[in-house]
Amino acid sequence: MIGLSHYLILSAILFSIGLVGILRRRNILMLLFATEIMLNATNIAFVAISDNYGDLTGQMFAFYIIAIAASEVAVGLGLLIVLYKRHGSLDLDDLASMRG
Amino acid sequence: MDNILSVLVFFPAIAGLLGFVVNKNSIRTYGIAVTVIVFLLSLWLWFSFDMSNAGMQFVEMIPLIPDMGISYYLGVDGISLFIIILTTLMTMIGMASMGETKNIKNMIITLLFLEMTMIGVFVALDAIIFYLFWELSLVPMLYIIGAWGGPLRIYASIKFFLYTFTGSLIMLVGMLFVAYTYHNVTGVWSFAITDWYALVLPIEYQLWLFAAFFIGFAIKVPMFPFHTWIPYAHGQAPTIGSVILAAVLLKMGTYGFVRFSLPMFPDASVMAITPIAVLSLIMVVYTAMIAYAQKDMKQVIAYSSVSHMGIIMLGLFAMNAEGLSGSVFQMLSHGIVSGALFMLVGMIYERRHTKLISEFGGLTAVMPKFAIIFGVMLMASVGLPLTIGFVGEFLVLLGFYKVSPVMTIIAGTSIILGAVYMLRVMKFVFFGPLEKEENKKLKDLNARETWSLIPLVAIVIWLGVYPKPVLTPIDNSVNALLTFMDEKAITKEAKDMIIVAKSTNPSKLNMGDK
Amino acid sequence: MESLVYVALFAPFVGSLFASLFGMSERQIFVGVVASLLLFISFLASALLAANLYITGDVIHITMMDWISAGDFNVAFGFVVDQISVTMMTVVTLVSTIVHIYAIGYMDHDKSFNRFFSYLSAFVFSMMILVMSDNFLGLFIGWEGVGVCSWLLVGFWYHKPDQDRKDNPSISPSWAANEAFIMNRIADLGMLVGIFILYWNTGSLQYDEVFAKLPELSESVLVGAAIALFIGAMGKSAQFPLHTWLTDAMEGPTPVSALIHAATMVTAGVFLVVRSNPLYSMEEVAGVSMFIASLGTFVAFYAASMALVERDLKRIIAYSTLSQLGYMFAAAGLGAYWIALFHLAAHAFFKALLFLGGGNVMHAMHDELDLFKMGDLRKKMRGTWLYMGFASIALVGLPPLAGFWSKDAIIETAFNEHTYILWIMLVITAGMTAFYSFRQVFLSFHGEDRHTALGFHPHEMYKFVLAAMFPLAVLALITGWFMSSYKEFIYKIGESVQYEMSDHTHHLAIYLALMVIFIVLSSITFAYFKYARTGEKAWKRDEEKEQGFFYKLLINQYYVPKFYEEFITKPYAMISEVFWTKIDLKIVDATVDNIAKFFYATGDKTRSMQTGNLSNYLNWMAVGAMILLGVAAISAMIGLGGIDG
Amino acid sequence: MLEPINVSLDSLNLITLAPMLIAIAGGLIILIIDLINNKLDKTLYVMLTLLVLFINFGAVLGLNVNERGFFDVMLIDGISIISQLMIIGGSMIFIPLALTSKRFHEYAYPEFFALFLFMISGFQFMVATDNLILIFVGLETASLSLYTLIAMHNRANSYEAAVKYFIMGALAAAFFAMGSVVVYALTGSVELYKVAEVLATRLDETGLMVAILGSSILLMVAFGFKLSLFPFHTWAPDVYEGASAPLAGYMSVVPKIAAFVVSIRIFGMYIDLGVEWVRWMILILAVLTMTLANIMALVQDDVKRMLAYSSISHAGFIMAALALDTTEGNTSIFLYYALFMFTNLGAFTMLWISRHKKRRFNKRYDHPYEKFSGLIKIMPIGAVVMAIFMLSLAGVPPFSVFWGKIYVMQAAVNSGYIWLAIIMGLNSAIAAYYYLKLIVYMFLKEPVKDVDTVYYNMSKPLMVIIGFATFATVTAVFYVQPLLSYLYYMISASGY
Repeated sequence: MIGLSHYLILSAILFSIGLVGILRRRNILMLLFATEIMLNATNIAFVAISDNYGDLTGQMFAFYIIAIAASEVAVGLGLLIVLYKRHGSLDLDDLASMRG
Repeated sequence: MDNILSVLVFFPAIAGLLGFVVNKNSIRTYGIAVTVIVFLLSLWLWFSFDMSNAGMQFVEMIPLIPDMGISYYLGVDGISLFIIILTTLMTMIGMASMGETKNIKNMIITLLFLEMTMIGVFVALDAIIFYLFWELSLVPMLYIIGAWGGPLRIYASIKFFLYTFTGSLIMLVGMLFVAYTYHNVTGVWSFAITDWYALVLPIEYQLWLFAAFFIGFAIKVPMFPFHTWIPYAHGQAPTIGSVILAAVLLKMGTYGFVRFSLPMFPDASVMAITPIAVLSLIMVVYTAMIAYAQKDMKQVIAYSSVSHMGIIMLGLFAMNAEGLSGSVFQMLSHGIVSGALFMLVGMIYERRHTKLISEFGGLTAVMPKFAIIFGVMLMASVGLPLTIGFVGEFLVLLGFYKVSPVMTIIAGTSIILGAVYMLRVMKFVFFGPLEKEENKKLKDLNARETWSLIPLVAIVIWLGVYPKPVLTPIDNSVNALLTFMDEKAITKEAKDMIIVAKSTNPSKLNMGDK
Repeated sequence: MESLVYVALFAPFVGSLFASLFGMSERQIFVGVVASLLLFISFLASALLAANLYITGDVIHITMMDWISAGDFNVAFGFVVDQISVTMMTVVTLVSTIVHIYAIGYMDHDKSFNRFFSYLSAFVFSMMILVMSDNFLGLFIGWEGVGVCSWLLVGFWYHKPDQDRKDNPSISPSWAANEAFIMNRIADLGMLVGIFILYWNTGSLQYDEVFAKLPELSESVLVGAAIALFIGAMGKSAQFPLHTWLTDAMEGPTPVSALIHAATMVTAGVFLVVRSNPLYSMEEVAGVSMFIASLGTFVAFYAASMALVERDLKRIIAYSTLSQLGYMFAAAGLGAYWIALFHLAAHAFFKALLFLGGGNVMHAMHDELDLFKMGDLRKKMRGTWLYMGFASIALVGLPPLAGFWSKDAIIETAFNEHTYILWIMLVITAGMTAFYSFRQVFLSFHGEDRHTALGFHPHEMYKFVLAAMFPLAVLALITGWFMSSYKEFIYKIGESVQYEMSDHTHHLAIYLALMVIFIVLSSITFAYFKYARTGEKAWKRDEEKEQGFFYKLLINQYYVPKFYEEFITKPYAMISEVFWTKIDLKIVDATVDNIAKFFYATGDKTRSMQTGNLSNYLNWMAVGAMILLGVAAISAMIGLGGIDG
Repeated sequence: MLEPINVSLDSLNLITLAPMLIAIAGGLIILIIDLINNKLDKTLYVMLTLLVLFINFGAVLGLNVNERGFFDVMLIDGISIISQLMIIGGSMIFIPLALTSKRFHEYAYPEFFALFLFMISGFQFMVATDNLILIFVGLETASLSLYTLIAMHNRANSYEAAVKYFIMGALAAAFFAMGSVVVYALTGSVELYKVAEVLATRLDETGLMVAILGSSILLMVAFGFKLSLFPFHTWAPDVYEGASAPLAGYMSVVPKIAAFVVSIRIFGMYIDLGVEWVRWMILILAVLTMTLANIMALVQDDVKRMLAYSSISHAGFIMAALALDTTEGNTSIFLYYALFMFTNLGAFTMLWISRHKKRRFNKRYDHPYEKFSGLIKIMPIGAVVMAIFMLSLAGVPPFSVFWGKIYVMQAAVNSGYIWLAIIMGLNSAIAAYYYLKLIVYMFLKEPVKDVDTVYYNMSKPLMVIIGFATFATVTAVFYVQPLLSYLYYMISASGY
């Protein structure tokens, strides 16, 4: 039987995967995906907990997160396109003109 | 005119603002006129001052931020009265004698603002207002040192600013804590110093607070080992900067001790006598020796300043009227004498563009007037009787002898060491053969220079021969202070140490009006 | 009478101010004349006061105005004219007047003529304050005032360059002036401490009030005050070890040496001890008094020994001054205050005369002072020769001149007190005094003419100058005759100054005196044979002898100045330099700067976390989360956290 | 049987939503106008925005204290009102800065103004609710708009800045979401007042502490990022540098006010519950932030970057007040920001007027210190004004920030955190150095080159703004009292 804890563990694993992705990846696009994974991990947790409590708030939150994730992608991709046009690369290491 | 103090504080500042309009060619006259007016106002203050009243006079009080207990609260007593007059006098004379021509307009305006802040410090009776003027006074000084100074001027000015600023922030925390304690006891927020006087603090609090205020004041005085900013500040500052710095700004530190530390923390003050005396002795002896090793005339006077401030510090902690009155008097004397000495060095610097002792020799032959005035100031500086320098120094040593004979003897070496370094300067600058070609063509003091110095010479002798008009009001307030401290002290040691003069008339005394 | 006090006091001051008005202008004879006249007025006033006091016995005590008052401390400008002060006033104004007149001639060619009179009169004014004040602090004003005037006058020829100690033991006038001032300051500190002790224990500084309370004070206080005040006296009266400045002070113009460094200022120390006689005659401070007497005797001997080999005319006289001051202290220390004071007065007259004579020689020899370059001057300077010879006879103590009476009384006192060691030393010193005094007279005025060969053409001093010196000669002769009436005069002060020889001593006195006279005469004879003869047997300089140990020791003043230089002056300069460059700059200041630099360097290090690379930034966020976890865990564990309920 | 949904309009209390709706409507109107005529000048849009903000301001003023609305999601308490007022006030100072004498890329687009208004509504939502969902929505709305606004500056650095900010913001958003999950899992609610109630009853459970630990750390990361606390501050210097000067000044004040309000609501709740470690976490972060940011600011070569670090340090300063969790502490946050706002915006505006199209002084920086060398000779009044701003930032009385500073320090002392007050004092001293450095350059050094072009970007509206900021900075002492009593009243009324 798949219980609440399974969902939560799955969520935690997904969150960690996303986090590791954020920390290790060098391509900005991949970073964007990694944050999406993390947001989705929270979605799973919200929905599972919501189901557990029999309360709709969690699911509402999940919907909002989905919506926000979508707009985030929209803005993010827009930024990345411009950046790519300018720099010709999406490598993180090329993006360090400001430092110190 | 009840609001004369506000007028004194803000008149220079407003005049400074209006000064932006005045044409560059006429600004010097404008500046002198303004400072003369301020000086006359301060004299008026003196004449309308009630000599028999030891408490605060001309009190003004306007609440500014009642929720925090901050108010615009001014007043003078016998101690601050003369420091204010000293401030206005030295600003006026410094301005009149100023030989600076570069950016003269900025200089004059800055000086006028500086005068406001200095007077503000001495009339403020609200801790925050005091702090406000205290900090604000750093800014014009920073500009004066930094813009008209020598090659290391930027380093010197930043060092001056940051050092004092750091110390005063610790002091600010102390002030906030006092206010908090006051609030705990009375339920009212107040930063009024006279309110704080009423606060009896436990010993532990007193010690910590004393330490916090000490850091703020000691850096300003400057006490050993916080004194190292001053050789740079003096060494780099233009003449007018050094004059004001030595004459007035350093007094803020010692004044702070009188205004805050002593009456607020009598027990801690008594406990601190020995440590402070040791530091003062180091100041007296060690900096006097350093002064002897200097190659630059101005540095000699700068270090001698520190040495003399050691004597003042010693007097403050003598805990008897002789020492304390002497100390306050010595503040005035040091202000006038070191101010004049810096002016003199500045005058020679303007002629030769060097202050190195080795560059001179035999100047008496070409500049007799200069040599005479320098000689008078030198003698006042080494504390010759019948000059202003003797009265304070003698009273301080006399007063401190009651506390510790041995320490007094060590401090007394200042009359020897002072003579040693000052006479060395005199000998190598003014005596001996006139050898250097450049020196042979030096011109003696011109009329402007002479007439700006003569009032100082006159004061040096007048107050040396007849210090009473100044000493009596100081003594009244000091007696009131000591009586108050004695009553307020909670430990027996403190009560034993604080000596109230037998001649004190209790009916005349009141600390503050509230 | 009160106005006379003010006249006596302020006439010199007016003279000084008057002269200073012309301080920067050309030489004006009338400046000297006016100053001298004013001094003469002061002298007349003093003399009238003395006469009045002698006749009526009324001590005049006036308070001019308040000076310093703070707390319970209260000191006014008050003046007292009693037997002690009036003695000093008369002596001071008299000698000063003569020296002033003398100086008109002596400083004739100096372009700073006016300035000189300004200083000299200022000195007299300070000296008058010193002797007339009715309290210790007023005395201290004068004390310091004469110090400053001495500084100004010793360094009068400030433009002379520094020389090596081998060429000129005093280095330069300005150096000597500074040395004098600083050494006096060391002693002044002692004096101040004495004042502090007296104030805090008696609550006053006025003589009568202080002395009235002395019996109530504890022994330690009395001894402390006595020692401290005596330290002050040691400096002003150049007692060992603070004596080196006096000989160096001979760099000043000769009238200055005559007035300040022989007749008046240097006796201020003796005056102080005499003035404080109620203190020094307390039984509790007998030890201190004994020490004063011993030190005085030692200095008398010590200074005389150095004079034996000295070649410099003025320095010889300076040593003799030092030696005579020793005599005075010996008398004062033994309790014979009035004898000390009497010797002080007598000494003032003959020593001033001697110095002024020396000034004439110097003037004639164009400032050359080396005795070895003189000889046989009496033919060209007969008047001076007579004066100096006369003064020397007074100095060595031959009857009936002044020196005999006063000095013999001191030697007698030493005998009377059964301090035979002191007595023997004082007697020997008397012999030495006779030798060096006449060595100097014979070397300069007798023997072979050594100066003409060196191109000197000496000439006698102006007539009016010689005339002005005449009163001094008279006084040197007659002062001693009034010893007993002076005794009667001063005894009125009170018991503490009274001193009588025991009957035993009284009987022996004549023999003791004869013995001293014999020793003195034989010394003079010895000096005559050694230095005064001409022709074959004329004195020749013996270079070999000058290499001897004792000779070198004496000529180098027992190496004391050298010692001061090596062990005080130089180390002081060195330590000062170390304090400045090593401690102040390298430690104290560097600490402050290093704190600032530390923050700056930390900033530089920390900023490297700001790599600009987004990946690092994201890692920092993760690190931050870990830090938070750590903080939370630790604070929960150490009990800061948890639930406070 | 399903009950018919019956919502009474009165219970919705729509007035609570009015301010945000006004802002959104304003943004939409701007977009519509642009659709109709795309040749209109930026001045129109600036004034339109300003008008919208005025109406918005009025709407906020009209709100009653302590009301809930819109299904109890909206919470109009004291701090939400004052923070909204401050947000709008800051925005009103900011928006006229578009009226420079030179043309800049972003202001040519009406979208800029629309996005700006949307962002404001986002901030308003953040502060006017205690529902985590709405906080999240507001936060993201505002952030996404802000990323775009930064990027619109249209320089290589701005893109870099926007991307950095964006990615880190996305990560922070994920942390916030995860934190909310934990809170929700713990209490079954995302409404903070309910969360507090539930937690209060279950505080003795050990397992609960672990969960609280998790949630507080996750949320702290998210807000640490928003408030630029060490070590989450790394974006700030780069973003401030990349953004245009006014926007950087704006970012150092307005978003932080919003984030502080949320922080007060969340972390204040934890501290109120007695979870002491949260207090310690905040204190340590605050101390680290103010100190490290200060010493990093010491070594900067660029004034704007220095101001960025200084803003971080000021945020750390304020964060410490939050940890006190007293009414005074919370009041001091708002007082400080109210006073800081004028000075800081003024300082950034001074940079803005000296902004060149090309970098003339340094290849790397727009505003190196050298640029301000001898400014007193070139434009004396400008130099004096800038010096006043710097002194104010350094905490020299009587300028505005000083009063904020002593109030914060007094609050710390009153709560017994004297060591904190001393650290604050010492930090102010360190900070004085870098502010002074600029003053030294302006007053004590000689001009280097291109002297005539320093006030390149000057225009009348900018002068008005600077004049206003200067006036507010200098005369602070006279309005601190009314401001303080208003803030104190509002905050104590809302129970913080």
